[in-house]
Amino acid sequence: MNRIIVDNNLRSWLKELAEKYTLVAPVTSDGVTLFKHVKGSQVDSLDLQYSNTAVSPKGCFFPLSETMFSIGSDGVNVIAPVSTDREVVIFGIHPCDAAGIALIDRVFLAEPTDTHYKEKRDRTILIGLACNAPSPECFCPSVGGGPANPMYLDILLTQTSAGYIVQATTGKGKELTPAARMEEKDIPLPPPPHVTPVPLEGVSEMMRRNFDSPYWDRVADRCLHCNICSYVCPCCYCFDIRDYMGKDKIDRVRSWESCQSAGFTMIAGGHDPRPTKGARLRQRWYHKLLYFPELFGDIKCTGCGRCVRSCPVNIDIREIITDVQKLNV
Amino acid sequence: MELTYEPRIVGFLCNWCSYAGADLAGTSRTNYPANIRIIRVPCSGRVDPLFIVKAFQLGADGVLVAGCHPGDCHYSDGNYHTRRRVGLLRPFLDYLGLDKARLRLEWVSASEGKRFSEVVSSFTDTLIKMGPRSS
Amino acid sequence: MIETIRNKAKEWLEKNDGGCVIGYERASDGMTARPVFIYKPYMVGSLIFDETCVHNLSKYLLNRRGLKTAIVVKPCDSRGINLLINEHQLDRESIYVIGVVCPGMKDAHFGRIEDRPLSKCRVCLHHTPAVYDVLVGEPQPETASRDYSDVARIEGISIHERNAFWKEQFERCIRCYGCRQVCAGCYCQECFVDELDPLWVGIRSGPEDNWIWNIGRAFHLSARCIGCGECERVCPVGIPLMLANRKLEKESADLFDFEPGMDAGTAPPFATFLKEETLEKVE
Amino acid sequence: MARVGVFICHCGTNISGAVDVARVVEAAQKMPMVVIASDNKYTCSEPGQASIRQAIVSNKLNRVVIAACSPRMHEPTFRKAVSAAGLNPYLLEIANIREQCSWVHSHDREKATAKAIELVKMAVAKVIRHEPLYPREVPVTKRALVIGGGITGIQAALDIANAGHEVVLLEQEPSIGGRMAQLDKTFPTLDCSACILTPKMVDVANHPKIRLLTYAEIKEVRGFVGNFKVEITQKARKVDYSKCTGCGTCWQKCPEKTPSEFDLGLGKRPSIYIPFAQAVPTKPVIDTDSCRYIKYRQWLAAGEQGKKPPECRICEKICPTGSIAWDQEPQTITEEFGAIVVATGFQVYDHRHYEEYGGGAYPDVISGMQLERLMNASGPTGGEIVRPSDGTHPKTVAFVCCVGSRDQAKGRTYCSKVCCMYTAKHAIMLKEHDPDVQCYIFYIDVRTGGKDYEEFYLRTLDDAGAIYIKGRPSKIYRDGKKMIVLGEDALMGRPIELAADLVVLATGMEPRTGADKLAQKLNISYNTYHFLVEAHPKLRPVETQTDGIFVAGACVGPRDIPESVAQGSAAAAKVAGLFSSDTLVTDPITSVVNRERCTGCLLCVAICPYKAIDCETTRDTRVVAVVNESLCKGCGLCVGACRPKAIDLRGFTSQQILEEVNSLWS
Repeated sequence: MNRIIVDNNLRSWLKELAEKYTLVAPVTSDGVTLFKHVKGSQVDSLDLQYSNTAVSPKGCFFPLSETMFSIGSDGVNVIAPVSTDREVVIFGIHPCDAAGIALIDRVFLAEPTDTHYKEKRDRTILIGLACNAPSPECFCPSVGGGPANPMYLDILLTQTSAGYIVQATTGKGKELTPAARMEEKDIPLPPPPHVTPVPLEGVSEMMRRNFDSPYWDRVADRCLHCNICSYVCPCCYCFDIRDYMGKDKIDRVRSWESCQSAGFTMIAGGHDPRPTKGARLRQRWYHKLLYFPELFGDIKCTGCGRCVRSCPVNIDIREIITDVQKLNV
Repeated sequence: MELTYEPRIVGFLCNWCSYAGADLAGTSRTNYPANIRIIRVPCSGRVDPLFIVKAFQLGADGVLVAGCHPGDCHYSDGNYHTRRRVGLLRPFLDYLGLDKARLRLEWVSASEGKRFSEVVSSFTDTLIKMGPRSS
Repeated sequence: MIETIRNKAKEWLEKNDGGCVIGYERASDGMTARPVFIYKPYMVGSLIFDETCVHNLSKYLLNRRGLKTAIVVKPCDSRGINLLINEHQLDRESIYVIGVVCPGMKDAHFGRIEDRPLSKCRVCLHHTPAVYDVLVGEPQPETASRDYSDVARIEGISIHERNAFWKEQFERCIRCYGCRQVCAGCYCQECFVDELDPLWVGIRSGPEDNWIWNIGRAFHLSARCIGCGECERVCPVGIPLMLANRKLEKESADLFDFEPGMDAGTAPPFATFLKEETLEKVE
Repeated sequence: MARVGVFICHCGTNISGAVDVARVVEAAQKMPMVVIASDNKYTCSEPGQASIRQAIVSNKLNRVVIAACSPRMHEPTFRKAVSAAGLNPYLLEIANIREQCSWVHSHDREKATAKAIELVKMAVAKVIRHEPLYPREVPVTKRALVIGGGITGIQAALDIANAGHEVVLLEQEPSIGGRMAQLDKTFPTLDCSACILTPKMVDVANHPKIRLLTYAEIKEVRGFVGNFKVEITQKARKVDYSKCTGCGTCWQKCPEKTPSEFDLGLGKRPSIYIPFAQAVPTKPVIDTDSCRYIKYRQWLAAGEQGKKPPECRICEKICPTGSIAWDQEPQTITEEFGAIVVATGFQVYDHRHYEEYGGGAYPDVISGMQLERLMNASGPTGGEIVRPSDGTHPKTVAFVCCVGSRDQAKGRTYCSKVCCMYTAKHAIMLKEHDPDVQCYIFYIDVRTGGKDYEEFYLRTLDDAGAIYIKGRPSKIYRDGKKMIVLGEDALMGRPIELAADLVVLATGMEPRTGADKLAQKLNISYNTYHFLVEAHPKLRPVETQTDGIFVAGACVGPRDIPESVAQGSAAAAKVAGLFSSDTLVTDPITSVVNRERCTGCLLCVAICPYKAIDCETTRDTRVVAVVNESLCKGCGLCVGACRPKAIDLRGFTSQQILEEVNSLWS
């Protein structure tokens, strides 16, 4: 037996949530789907059949830009940023993106905790939507996930012909489930859609052995060193910090940065330990496929396919993984 | 429209003609609205178009770029280049939704103190009539 | 056509040891194209050319300054070469240009090819490369009439609507600088947006910061944008950047009678002036 | 860390009458990095300056803001004051709260005060970013180049040389003397032109400080004031001047005759020639266009195509010193100078442009300058005034004024200034030569601005009986032996038809052909007519926008002889002034290139009005721009154009200007 919520009820529930919470959901405009703050009145027009958003929802916890604190121009007064007084509900997040958040959690929630991240994380509830239309470039099962994987979510909704099956996995999730709007039905979870696997066995070891391979320079030939892959990625979390003079105060601002941009590793005195295109490109793959696994055990990738889709010059992580495994040491 | 609305104008004035013209407006005690803040530059050609964009970004209601009359540039060619840069920036900003009336390019010579005050008065007037910038 | 490109590339590589051919190969989706760098004559077999070769490869020449390089270019891309020679970034002698007469590209994205022309191709005027050492295909007549209906549509709405329109577009910007990185005209050692002191923009993202970044980017390309449309193609959040660039293109054609990249010698509008010209002044 | 002192001036009541100075002081004290803010009754007074000096020392100030009158007024004064306290004088910024605040907002104390506070804030924001600047000293090469060997250049060269400096006098023709050498008499005194000019030419030739370079042209000019490097092309004379004594045998024996430029085609000269008898140097050149042997050699070189020219070589055979040098080629001479005087003068407007007057078509329609040659005793007719067509003596002579002057239809709107006077002179001279001559003068206005000029003009009417007819003739045509001048007497309002024996067109002045090209090499301006442009038409009449380059005489605009001579002397005085010190101090407010940021697009090189930017290659083989600080005038045009922000202007850096803007919203 599964608990089912039909579309009408789902939407009225969401409207109710929008009253109490800041509701974030995928919204398509100008042909681009992005997670955006939605009002109750927008709920009816939400498209729940979307494939992955252009940019992952990591910005809900780790914003593109955030003021960490401000100092009054007298140099004494420290002003903490005003955070939202409402809890946030992210609705419609796919399991791969939830997995991305879980990966960032390992870094930002480990001691010493990143308080800015933690605050937002603690006040957010994730209502997932099982992915029923994975793109050809998706490979979530190969990295330990799956299109209908309820892990890392508070609630997962899986679409069936009779409505959405509701699975609440956490206490927060169970508390939030709208009992009155659901009914128990003997409808089984549908089998997850097929996703083409990417063989990952031994990839970390092959990476370890091929640091000096000319392969990286050849891939970097076509790399433009834009930051698109890192910015759309659900689990890239690099940032930079700068101070901004504001009206009667100075803001310390943190913004996304990418290991791909020239000067990312520039240090005082002008030395850059990763001066070449190849070295910068290599860094991203080593972080994902070797350094992160060494530290945390898992590959830093959720198989969401965004970088594959967005890369202007078709640098394809699946191809990299396959190629690396074929490299001669 | 708020009656108390006081537009803020940033003026980039070339040292040899327009800044001297503004000084002459003072010497001849020609009153004009106190809405302009003048930045002295050696030549209107020193004005990087990004200065103008930056002023608007910060919240300027109007930007005035003033230089010598064509042919009279202290550095012979500077204002011709300014004319091209501002001439292209104006329609572009307008296209992006920043009314071109908010960016003025004027030629004010060192002897045109009265004209300088008229330029500032009419610019201020225009901006008051337009009201605050829509954000 | 593909065979000609491969043959020319092979011939050239055989004569130019240590050189590199920049062209297109099949992408990992099996249907679209991606840039390829070929260093050995036997590798030319992977070269392709079809309606999915949307990329402007001329940007890559900046990574190969002074090195012998052959490059496959469409007409719009070829203007990038002229632009870069005009701005003293490249020397013509070290580049072998395989110019391809362009049939117009399809709106191709990873994994899908839409059955419609790429937006830049709908308004394209030049179908034969502006510079080439070897021309692949028969020269095609130019399209005589300029089509700026896209720009005119924005010009036609009210100033408040324009403001709202662009505000919405720029607010989406995630400041990944994909548009900059792909642009053949963007080659500053350090972009103004990255400069710390003075802080023109900085790393902060937000409506005002995104506004000045996007204006600064576009204006730095005024009378320089060659219309290859790459910025718009790569933008991960779909900002219609060419709509901004094309306004500047239109204005600089009207005001200065100048079309960037058509040759390598003409002084660009900001390098020169006419004493008698009158550009629209305050009314 | 900047320690800023802000000093606010009351200027009596000039400022405090409209601005609440106390509030400005109070606000300034709270501004970032401001250590002290105070006010003064009169900051520019000695006690005012003393208090600033004292405050600098006692508060260890390293930046100073003075809020007072316009920096155009007292910036030099306050820089000195700051400097006297041991600070670099460029660590000062002035907030203009008088001319641009109190004097223009006197009706609203509140707004004036608020504005004054912001102006101070902007100045503080800017001054924090000031860097110490140091004027540079460059050595001066005390050697002058005078371009043009007419009367103006001769005068300039003599005056500079007499002041004790070396001069190179450059002339493109084979002899110095210029247009004045072609004149017969000069108005209003009727001195013989040659009699007053040739002694000066000889002085030039004999002056130990003057080196004469005739038959030479400017090839390239580089460098800057005090340090010009000039490449000069010495054209091939085909005569070795180190051997030639100027005996004259060659030009007397040369069998080839070709129209004389000096006599404006009215006479002939040999192929090896001096332009006129009193030429300096009195050594000939071979005209390679007409010389028979040169043609023969060309014929040989071209593979003996066509008719064989005579081999000639007579000059070579008879030259007693063996000076003929057929293989002589043009040579490039490089010289260094500290100053350049441009005195390239004028040429006579080509009357062939007036087809309606038959200019060039009818032999008896001649220019004023041609008449000078006909009158001149050493001219083609030995001073006998005859009709070029048949050699008869003209009795009725018509003059047409303003030919190539004041004529919009011919694109010549300016007045050539001398034609009215030389026409009057011609009328007097004709009458003196032949009392039977009757002169008719068609004029628009008679302009006689000059000492004794009007009196001279009156002699034309009273003594010479010339008849002045107001109006520009519409057409001149030939009828038998007569030239018919059709016109209208504008005063009488009736048509006129005059049958004349000779028509003299009073042609105006225009700059020498190539004046524009020369100006481009020198990087000085010229107007639409190619007259050179002076730095200021009234106050800096012989200077140009390029330091160290001076202009004089008719290359700047129509001038008569006294004016040209005065300008030659004026330019010489400027040169002598420049040479009075061993070094030049240059303004430190110049552009400077950040080589790391520079992309080498060289847009700055293209737009610099002073050619002050060049490029060079860095050690990592990048091409970058480099500023010649001695040429840079600090306009900042390059900075406004630089996309990578790789070039900046000292004293007006982008940081500073942005801080000024930022301060308004922070």
